[in-house]
Amino acid sequence: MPEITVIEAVRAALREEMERDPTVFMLGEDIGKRGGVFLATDGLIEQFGEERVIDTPLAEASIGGIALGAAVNGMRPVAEIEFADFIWPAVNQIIGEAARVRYGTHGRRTAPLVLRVPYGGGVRGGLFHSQSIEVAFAHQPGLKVVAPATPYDAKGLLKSAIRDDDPVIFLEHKRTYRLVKGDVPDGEYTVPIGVAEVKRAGSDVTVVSYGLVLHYCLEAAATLAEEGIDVEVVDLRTLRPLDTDTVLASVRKTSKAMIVHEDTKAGGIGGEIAAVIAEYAFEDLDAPVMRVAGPEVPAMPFSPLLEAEFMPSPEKIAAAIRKLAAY
Amino acid sequence: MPEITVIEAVRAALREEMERDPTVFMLGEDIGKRGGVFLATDGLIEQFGEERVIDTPLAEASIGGIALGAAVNGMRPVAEIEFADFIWPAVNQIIGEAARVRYGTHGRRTAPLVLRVPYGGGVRGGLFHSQSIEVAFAHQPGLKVVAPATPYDAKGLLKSAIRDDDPVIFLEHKRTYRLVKGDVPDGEYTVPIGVAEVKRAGSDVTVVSYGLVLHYCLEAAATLAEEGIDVEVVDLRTLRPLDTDTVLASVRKTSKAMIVHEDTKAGGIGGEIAAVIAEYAFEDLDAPVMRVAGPEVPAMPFSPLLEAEFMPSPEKIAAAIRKLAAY
Amino acid sequence: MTDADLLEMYRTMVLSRTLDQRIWQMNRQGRAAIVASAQGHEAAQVGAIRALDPERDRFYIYYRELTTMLALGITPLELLLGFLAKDGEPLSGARQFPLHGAIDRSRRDIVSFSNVVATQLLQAVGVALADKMRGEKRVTVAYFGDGASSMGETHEAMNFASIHHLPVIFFCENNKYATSVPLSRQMNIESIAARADGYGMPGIEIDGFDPVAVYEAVGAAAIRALSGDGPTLVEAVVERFLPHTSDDDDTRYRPPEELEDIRKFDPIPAMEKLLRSSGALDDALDDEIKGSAQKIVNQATEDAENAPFPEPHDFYEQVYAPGSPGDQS
Amino acid sequence: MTDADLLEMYRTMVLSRTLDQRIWQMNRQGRAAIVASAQGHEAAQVGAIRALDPERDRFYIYYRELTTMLALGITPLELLLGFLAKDGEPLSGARQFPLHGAIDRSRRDIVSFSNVVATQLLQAVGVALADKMRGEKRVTVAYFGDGASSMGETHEAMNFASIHHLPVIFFCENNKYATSVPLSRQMNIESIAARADGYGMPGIEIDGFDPVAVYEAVGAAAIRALSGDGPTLVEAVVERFLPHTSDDDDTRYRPPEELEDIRKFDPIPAMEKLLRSSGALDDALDDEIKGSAQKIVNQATEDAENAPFPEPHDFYEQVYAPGSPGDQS
Ligand SMILES: Cc1ncc(C[n+]2csc(CCOP(=O)(O)OP(=O)(O)O)c2C)c(N)n1
Ligand SMILES: Cc1ncc(C[n+]2csc(CCOP(=O)(O)OP(=O)(O)O)c2C)c(N)n1
Ligand SMILES: [Mg+2]
Ligand SMILES: [Mg+2]
Repeated sequence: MPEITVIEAVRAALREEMERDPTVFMLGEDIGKRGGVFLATDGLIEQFGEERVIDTPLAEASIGGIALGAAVNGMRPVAEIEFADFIWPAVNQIIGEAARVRYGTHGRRTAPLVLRVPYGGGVRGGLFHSQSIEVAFAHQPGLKVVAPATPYDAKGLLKSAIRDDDPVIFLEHKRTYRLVKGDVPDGEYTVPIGVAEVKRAGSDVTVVSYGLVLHYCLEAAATLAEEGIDVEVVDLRTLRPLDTDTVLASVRKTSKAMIVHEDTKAGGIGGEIAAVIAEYAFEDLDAPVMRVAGPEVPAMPFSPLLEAEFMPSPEKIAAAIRKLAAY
Repeated sequence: MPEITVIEAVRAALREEMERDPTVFMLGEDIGKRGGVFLATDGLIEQFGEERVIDTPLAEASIGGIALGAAVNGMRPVAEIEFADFIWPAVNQIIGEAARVRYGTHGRRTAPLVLRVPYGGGVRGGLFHSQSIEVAFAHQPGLKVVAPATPYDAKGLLKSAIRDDDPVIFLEHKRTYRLVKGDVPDGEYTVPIGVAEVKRAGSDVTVVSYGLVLHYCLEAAATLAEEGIDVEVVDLRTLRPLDTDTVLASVRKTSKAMIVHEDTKAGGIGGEIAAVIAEYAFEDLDAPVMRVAGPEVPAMPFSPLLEAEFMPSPEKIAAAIRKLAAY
Repeated sequence: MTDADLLEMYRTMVLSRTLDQRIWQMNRQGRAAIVASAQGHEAAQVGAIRALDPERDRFYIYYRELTTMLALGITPLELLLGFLAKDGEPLSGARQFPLHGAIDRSRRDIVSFSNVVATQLLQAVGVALADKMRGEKRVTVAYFGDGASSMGETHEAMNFASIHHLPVIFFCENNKYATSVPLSRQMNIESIAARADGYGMPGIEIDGFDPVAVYEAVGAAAIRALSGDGPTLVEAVVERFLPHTSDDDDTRYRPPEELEDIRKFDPIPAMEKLLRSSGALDDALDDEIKGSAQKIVNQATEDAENAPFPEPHDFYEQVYAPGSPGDQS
Repeated sequence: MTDADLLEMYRTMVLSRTLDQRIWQMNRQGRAAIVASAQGHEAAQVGAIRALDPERDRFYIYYRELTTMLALGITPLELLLGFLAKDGEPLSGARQFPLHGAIDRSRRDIVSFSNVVATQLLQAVGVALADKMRGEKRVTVAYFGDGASSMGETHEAMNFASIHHLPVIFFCENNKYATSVPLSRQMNIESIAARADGYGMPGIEIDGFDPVAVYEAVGAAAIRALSGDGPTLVEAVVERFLPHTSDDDDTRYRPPEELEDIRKFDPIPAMEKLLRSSGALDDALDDEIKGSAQKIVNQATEDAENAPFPEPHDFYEQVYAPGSPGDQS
């Protein structure tokens, strides 16, 4: 099994799906000769031509709305939003329209589109190149929202997303693109949407996370193992629909739960997970459900010390788990 | 104290604030001679002229962006989005920009604007005239989000919103406009942003809610009182920043908590409230934290039986409280 | 255009007007929840469809397209089921407002997902892009009002369609009002068609009371689209004879003289006169056309009123694909 | 325009180029995180400011406005502090990318809140609306690139400004690329100025390498704005001499011949030649201008490098108004 990066996994999934299915095509800004600003589509225009790898004008509403129209008309568009921060002009077409097409036509039309969205911080992106935008989408029934953390999951989930018959928001954490490496088999495989995975088994505390900071949770768990605290780390992988079974099974085992995400806390995904635990695992809980998340400021600042202040880190996470374990 | 409706309270607040402060002006679709589709601005163009009551083109991004520009340049715009369902084209300017102006300029510019947003269902509005849109806004630091349920609160909070130095999303539940009546003093008063209110004191169960269904919770509480279940009903009134003190004080007293909202459940505001309770009132809880909320469908259907299936009702709420009380 | 063509257009216009009046009346009686009337738009709508191929082409309509729907073969009963939110409604299972949803594709490609103004334009462009990619020769028509021209998405749709020479007709029914906002507060120009230049496509303004003029303009646009030359903006200038919807009161914002003026010319009697003067229509035929419209609408009304409301048994269906993650049905 | 005016423009252009080269070099050495260069845009930017009043007018810029900033009196040191994200940076307290935030209003009304392309246009229109409501005679200039012309918000901004005759200048620096996407994939027209017609405002395309032509066009637009006649679209055609930003590699998408071609004409040597031929510039003066630019930039570099990064002590400040609900500072 070759070891590759997250961005390589994304690129491989795109290429293989375009080879497999002629209705798959790509649209977005700078995805052609430029190969995408993160090089996710590097080489695709050379292989598939500019008919199937379309450089759009600088217009995100277009990317959302045209992908939607093409999806309704039998294609499987994979659209790229250059940075998650620029997705807002597209939400009218995604949250307002794509999510409701199937329901609002009683199944007479469907929208099998994928919106790939590089998101997240820790990349010196400042206020407008670091955003976490999952909440607005994960709240909308009709959408599926996927957020892989590893190359294996990125490739397998992107293939599932492209083959899915509903609109999928595919969140790629920018900082993982080149940082996170992992084994990925050469052959064909998919990872199912809607299924979380225990990335590390443990008995003392359950930590639920996703994306970049999932890796920080694993780092923290490794540190704490040396201190005798045995942490189970659950990777959500999909944010809608949530795999509450896996989360609850873990909490029932450990009796202590913490949710960790980079996005700001109030109203973040962590609230939903905590609520599910507080409702369905109440009798099993030995301690308050705790959250580690981004601070209540509008976005991540640019200057290095300010950015560090925003980001959850393995140390911050370990400190919080220590407290919970000691409760 | 005269008894008035919610829409009359809104209109009175707008008129009084425009009389008080010449920098307050209004913009939106059909707010001029038409008086707004709900008549919130009825009579204002006659009193203040079309310079201060501006009918915009059909363009929500404009409403958000122009309000923002005017706010940054010393005015206090009060913008109307005709229906919450049409707010998505404006979020780029509101969530992306207005929320970050103060932080991103380190206080060199500010955005004292109000976005009035008629929202919610139960009005035969179908998929695109019934939406609850609070989640995306309540999650964004830099914004304030207000959602009054009564004429008194609507008037007092709208005045506070207009005088506030930060961008405020002011959510008006359409079904309350003419349905809900209440006493409102003639003279000047304001209701503070960020402060919840116990609308009914009780000792057995805490129910946290806001907007239209707050009234359904009160109805359910009245029914249950006859059955010997004493329900405390907390009206959040502000969704950001949350008044967690009032919520927690109530839960510490009753030891049982339920959150009720019309918006769909997964990722709704209820998750955040439940998480706060599960973290900070854990030791006080005698039962799981429960939620009653809209179902996991993309939006509220039009046909009457389908719409009824979506909406929380006093009966559904009472049934859920009965279960919680019996836990 | 033959007399037979003109007569068929006349028949559709009469049927549309008859049905429209019935629906408006039912709303006033509290029997239909909300209605947007097509009265004043009939000539433009019927003329446009005449120039297109209902089986080949794709129709991204908006809420004021009652005549378009009839011209495409959707029946008065089906439409009335929609207005009454009854079971059997063919667009959305009565989940949506009247005229919203989509017709089974096997029958017609008519789509109007949403009430959100102008969203259909970008979607129509995406639809046409897919056709072009597959080499299918079809026209996609994106219908919209003058109000929709102000939306940013409209700009983006026209720009993209023109860059890629897509087979789209942007068909604007300019009735000079976006609800209560007159053209003068919507734009600082006289004609929306003038915007076409800025996208490098042809734009033409025509009298939307003249179905033949509309037919010709749309026909030329269709030829251009099918030849791979790209989109056209067709602006049909019409009048909105009634308030914006049944929830509106146009006397609040339209001066009485204006309200009187706009009713002075009505394309349906005008068409009648034209057909009579050419000898294609006489009293007997006119009576038959009007009488049969009345009969059809009466029967449809009765049937629609007798139909049940849909029960919520399939409430959770079609949120996600059957069997797919998240499916609760 | 006098020789003194031309000389001052030349001085600013030289300073801008010197500083720009330094910043680019610092990025290449890993000392500056991200840089968007103004090289190729200097003449257009300096010409525009020359026609405006820095104290009276309002400037809604975007990220490529290094020369504009210098022409408005922001110092090389201040700008370098921004590029290095250091304490004392005058726009955002180093919370933002270089050139993003706002200058204290008491000094200049320069705003560039965000990296999100085209958002500044609607905001500028709102700013101008406020000025008009208060009867203040000021011009608001909204700067944008060719790429931004595709965004829906740009359409809406121009439309609203024209309806209300607002004192706005839409100043487009068309360098023919939105990152890697050439004009031919952005629009099916040759000139962005041609869109102005569709809004009922004047549009003018000018050579952005000619600062005097830009000065004249912007001057005329300013007179129109101040007279209450409304907005103007000014399109200055320029070249982007360097990749989109320091993160870009333009050889991936620009043919080698093109990359060679665009450097053949450079407005700064051209200006030097012009001034020399009129006798306004000689070797001594030119040496002084270039030498002093070098000295200023060297000193600023040293000072900026020695400045500390801001500590997070005020991290929670300015989320909300001090003392207001939600304030955590
Ligand atoms: C994005 C959006 N904003 C506002 C509305 C509310 N609304 C519905 S129809 C309408 C006016 C539309 O005018 P126009 O496009 O001219 O069509 P017409 O009704 O005149 O045929 C408005 C403002 C909406 N549906 N969508
Ligand atoms: C809404 C939005 N989409 C995408 C981007 C990413 N992006 C930044 S600059 C740019 C190109 C802008 O081109 P143009 O407007 O021509 O300005 P130029 O850089 O050429 O001066 C893109 C695509 C963005 N910042 N905002
Ligand atoms: Mg209209
Ligand atoms: Mg450019």
